[in-house]
Amino acid sequence: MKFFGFVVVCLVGGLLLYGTADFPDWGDPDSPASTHLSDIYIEHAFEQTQVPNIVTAILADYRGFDTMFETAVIFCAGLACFLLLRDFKERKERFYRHVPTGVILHVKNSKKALRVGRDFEHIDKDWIPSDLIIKTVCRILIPFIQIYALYVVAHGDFSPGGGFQGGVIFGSSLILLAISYDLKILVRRIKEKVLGICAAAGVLVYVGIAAICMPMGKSFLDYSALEMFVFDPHHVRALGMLGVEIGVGIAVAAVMAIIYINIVSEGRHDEGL
Amino acid sequence: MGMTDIIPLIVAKYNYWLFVVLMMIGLYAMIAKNNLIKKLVGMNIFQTAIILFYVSIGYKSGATLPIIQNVHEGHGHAAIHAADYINPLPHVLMLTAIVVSVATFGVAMALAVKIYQRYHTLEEDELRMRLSEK
Amino acid sequence: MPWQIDMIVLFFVILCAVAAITVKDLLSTAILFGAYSFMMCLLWAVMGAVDVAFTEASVGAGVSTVFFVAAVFRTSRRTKD
Amino acid sequence: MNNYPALIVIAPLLAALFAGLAVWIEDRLSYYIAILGLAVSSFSALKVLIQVIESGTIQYKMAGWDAPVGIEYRIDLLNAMVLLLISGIALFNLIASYKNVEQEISDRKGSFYTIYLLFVTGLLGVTATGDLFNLYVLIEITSLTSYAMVALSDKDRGPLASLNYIFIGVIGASFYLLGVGYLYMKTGSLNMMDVADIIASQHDSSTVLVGFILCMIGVWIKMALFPMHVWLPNAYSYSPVAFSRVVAPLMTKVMVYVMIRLMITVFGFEYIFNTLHLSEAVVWLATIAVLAGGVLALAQDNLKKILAYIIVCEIGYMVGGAWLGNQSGMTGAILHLLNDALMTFALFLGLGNMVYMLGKVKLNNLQGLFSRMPWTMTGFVVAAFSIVGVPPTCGFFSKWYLISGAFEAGAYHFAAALIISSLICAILFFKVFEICFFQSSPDLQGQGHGHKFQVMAEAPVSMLIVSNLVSFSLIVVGVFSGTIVKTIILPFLQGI
Repeated sequence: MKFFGFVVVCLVGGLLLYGTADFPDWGDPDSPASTHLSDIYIEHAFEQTQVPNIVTAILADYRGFDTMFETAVIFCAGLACFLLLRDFKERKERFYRHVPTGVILHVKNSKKALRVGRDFEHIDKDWIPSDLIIKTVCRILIPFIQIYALYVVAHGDFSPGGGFQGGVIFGSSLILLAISYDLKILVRRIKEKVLGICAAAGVLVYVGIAAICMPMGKSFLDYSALEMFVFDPHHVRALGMLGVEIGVGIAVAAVMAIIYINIVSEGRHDEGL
Repeated sequence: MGMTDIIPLIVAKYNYWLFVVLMMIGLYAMIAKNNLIKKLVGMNIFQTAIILFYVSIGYKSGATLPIIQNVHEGHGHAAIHAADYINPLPHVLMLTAIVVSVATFGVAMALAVKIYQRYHTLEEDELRMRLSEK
Repeated sequence: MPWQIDMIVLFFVILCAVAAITVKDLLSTAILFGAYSFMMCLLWAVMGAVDVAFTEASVGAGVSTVFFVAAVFRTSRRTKD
Repeated sequence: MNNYPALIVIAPLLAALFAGLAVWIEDRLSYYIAILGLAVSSFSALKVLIQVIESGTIQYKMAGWDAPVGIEYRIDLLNAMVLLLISGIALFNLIASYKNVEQEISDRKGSFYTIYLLFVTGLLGVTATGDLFNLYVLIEITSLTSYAMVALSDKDRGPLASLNYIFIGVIGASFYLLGVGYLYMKTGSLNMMDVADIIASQHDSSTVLVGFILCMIGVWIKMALFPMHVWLPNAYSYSPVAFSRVVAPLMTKVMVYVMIRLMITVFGFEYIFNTLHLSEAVVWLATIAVLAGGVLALAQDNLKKILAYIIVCEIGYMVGGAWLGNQSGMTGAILHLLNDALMTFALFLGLGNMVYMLGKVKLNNLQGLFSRMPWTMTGFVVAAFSIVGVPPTCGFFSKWYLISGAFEAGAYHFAAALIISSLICAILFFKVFEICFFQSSPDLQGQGHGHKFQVMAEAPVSMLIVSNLVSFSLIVVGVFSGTIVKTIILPFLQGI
């Protein structure tokens, strides 16, 4: 296999290098890629969409159709992970910790479950006492991370960022909660059902905003059809983009959490990092 | 050809050559590595190398970030020159490509976990042995 | 933009890539992979692709690495190559 | 405003999302949502096809932006036909699949239908789009959904087959993306028509050449052309039957469509056949693919795998036909694209019925099938005849065009391969029929009823109706082949 790999790599690499012979220089301002469509976008994006970040303008408007499917890809990944790993059977073995004394009990028969309350808590198999410093720091950090995520979504029109990045950051704040405390706390706070609905609903916000334009007499995704719904018709495209970015953010945050929870608990949603 | 001629040539093209090298590292890992997770890492290197390639296409010397400056000051739209801003289109395409690659990566990781649940190994030769035993 | 910076970062990117696929422990691979993604993100930031760099920083160096560690946690660190 | 072109793709996408929401409310709802979505999509596709035949190519601007700046849907005769084919097959398969899904994945029905709809959305989008990058994103949707499906069914080997499929699929899609990047480097555009206009003046550029080769290799990997076919048999035989019935006829055909689209619209015959001199090599590759697919099919003992290798063989037909470089060859390839999708669908419908009733479809499980499942077998026999190329089934006519194209081009080896592979298919299917017809089922034989009467154990009516309807359509399409060629394919080829 190593030899075969080497031969394939040499062949493909040779082909690719042969192709680079005719490339324009790196950073050449007069290369076809930097002059043909790029100029149209740079010169007209702000005037047509009122969004200073040209990348966002192209992402959510000129090529918003791509981005819609990109969100669908993310939804699909979340669904695939759920479908592949989710296992509704409960583990047979359980571990409990007697809180006042710290004694750990190993219950092998799932029918003899202990009642979890003030005396006993349900713990993971590889349980280690959680660190006070990590817990406290994360508890302080998580709200700020989430606010930052919202800022990234909302400010995507003016600065780098947007729905996808914001969604990932929000999702990682949820993951941080699971890592610093316990997976059970995350699963208890945000039910699987909520995550599942958010993932589909986020994409639906995008497709919905895009589809409403059709009965309004414009083509799919043409935000200018939404003028009557917004308070500021001059910025209708920017507002439409904000709407779809929020949808993307919701979907991405939910999917990131779904993937993480399913991988780390092997689909059982009970214990994990 | 003296040194003065070679350096501009290298400067003009090295980015593309190194992207090919990086991509081939990924491809080699995908084909030749035995461990499935290593192969996945190779896959990701392969994909990011393509993203690097696209981002390199978009680079324009002497230009700045593709975010229009001073929008709140100037009321007219006259002041925007295409030569001042980097080509934004490859960036948009690559945002999509990154999303696609992370989606694939997540699904692949889920599969790796599932394979391990079943066979308790991620080495390809051992997997092949387990499969032929049945 | 000085191409020297680009070249140095690119060198580190390739170094991290080679290290990530040769090291014989999957948890180390995960960390090197995170480093690789972050170097890549720097490279793109140098080339002015701030949006892409931002995404890579949050996805490649962030969430992907977390998925990776989670998967290694549920499988094994052992690898033959 | 004529919104039908967008509706073809959007209706299944919306349905997928609603089905994904319905999972959390009531699982059964998702099936009806799926039916509704695909019905709307098929209806729109029919409308669009009629419009295109009447008034020519339709352009639909997404978000209202003009072509090279925004993404456009550009629907001409070829993709209008393929769109109707995809949405129709997806709809009929869904009708036939209700019971299969109940049987195989009853606990995750809702998620299954969601994934199914997303997959169909991807296929439809790939076919409708006029933008090179949009094509990539949609290919990824179809791939991601099929990875999930392959891993789902067969608990034992599924995940490993799926992971290998991911590796190959990612390489294929990445090569395509890289090819698009090389083209973008030289053109600065992503719209197919626009790219075609610009590269018309850059035929001697090595970058365009490498871009072309990369795109082709990517598409070939995705369509499982012979040396790159390894993923296909495993992937198709491990996925749930309701899914393999749609992925087997459509996935590879859509990739063939992409290849033809790239050849005709983006690069142009002038570039491919006059500037490059690759066509002979590719026709040889196709010849080898045809023969190898046939031989490998002979070596299998599982009906699912046999059918999978027949697909590998059929792909060789279409690739070879498209690369012959003459009108008959291209006509044959396009007609075969339509016919082969229908034939494979009919075969897999029969297979689905068998899987539903028997569970396993190794060849020795099939004994006595003619008396047990006569209706299923009727449909299956017609489909098999069509694969072999018996007139008046449609398989005959497309093979006729392909062979005459091969003679025109002087590619006698390709013509010979076509005929040999038809013979191989004939042998193969008669082997299957022999088992199904003459050997009676062992577990029933020993029961000592005195007479050789066997209990009929037929699949549910909904499945039978669909499978026989599709098999009947093979004959109808065969009879009307001339009309299809005259109203759709020839005007399309002349309009280039």
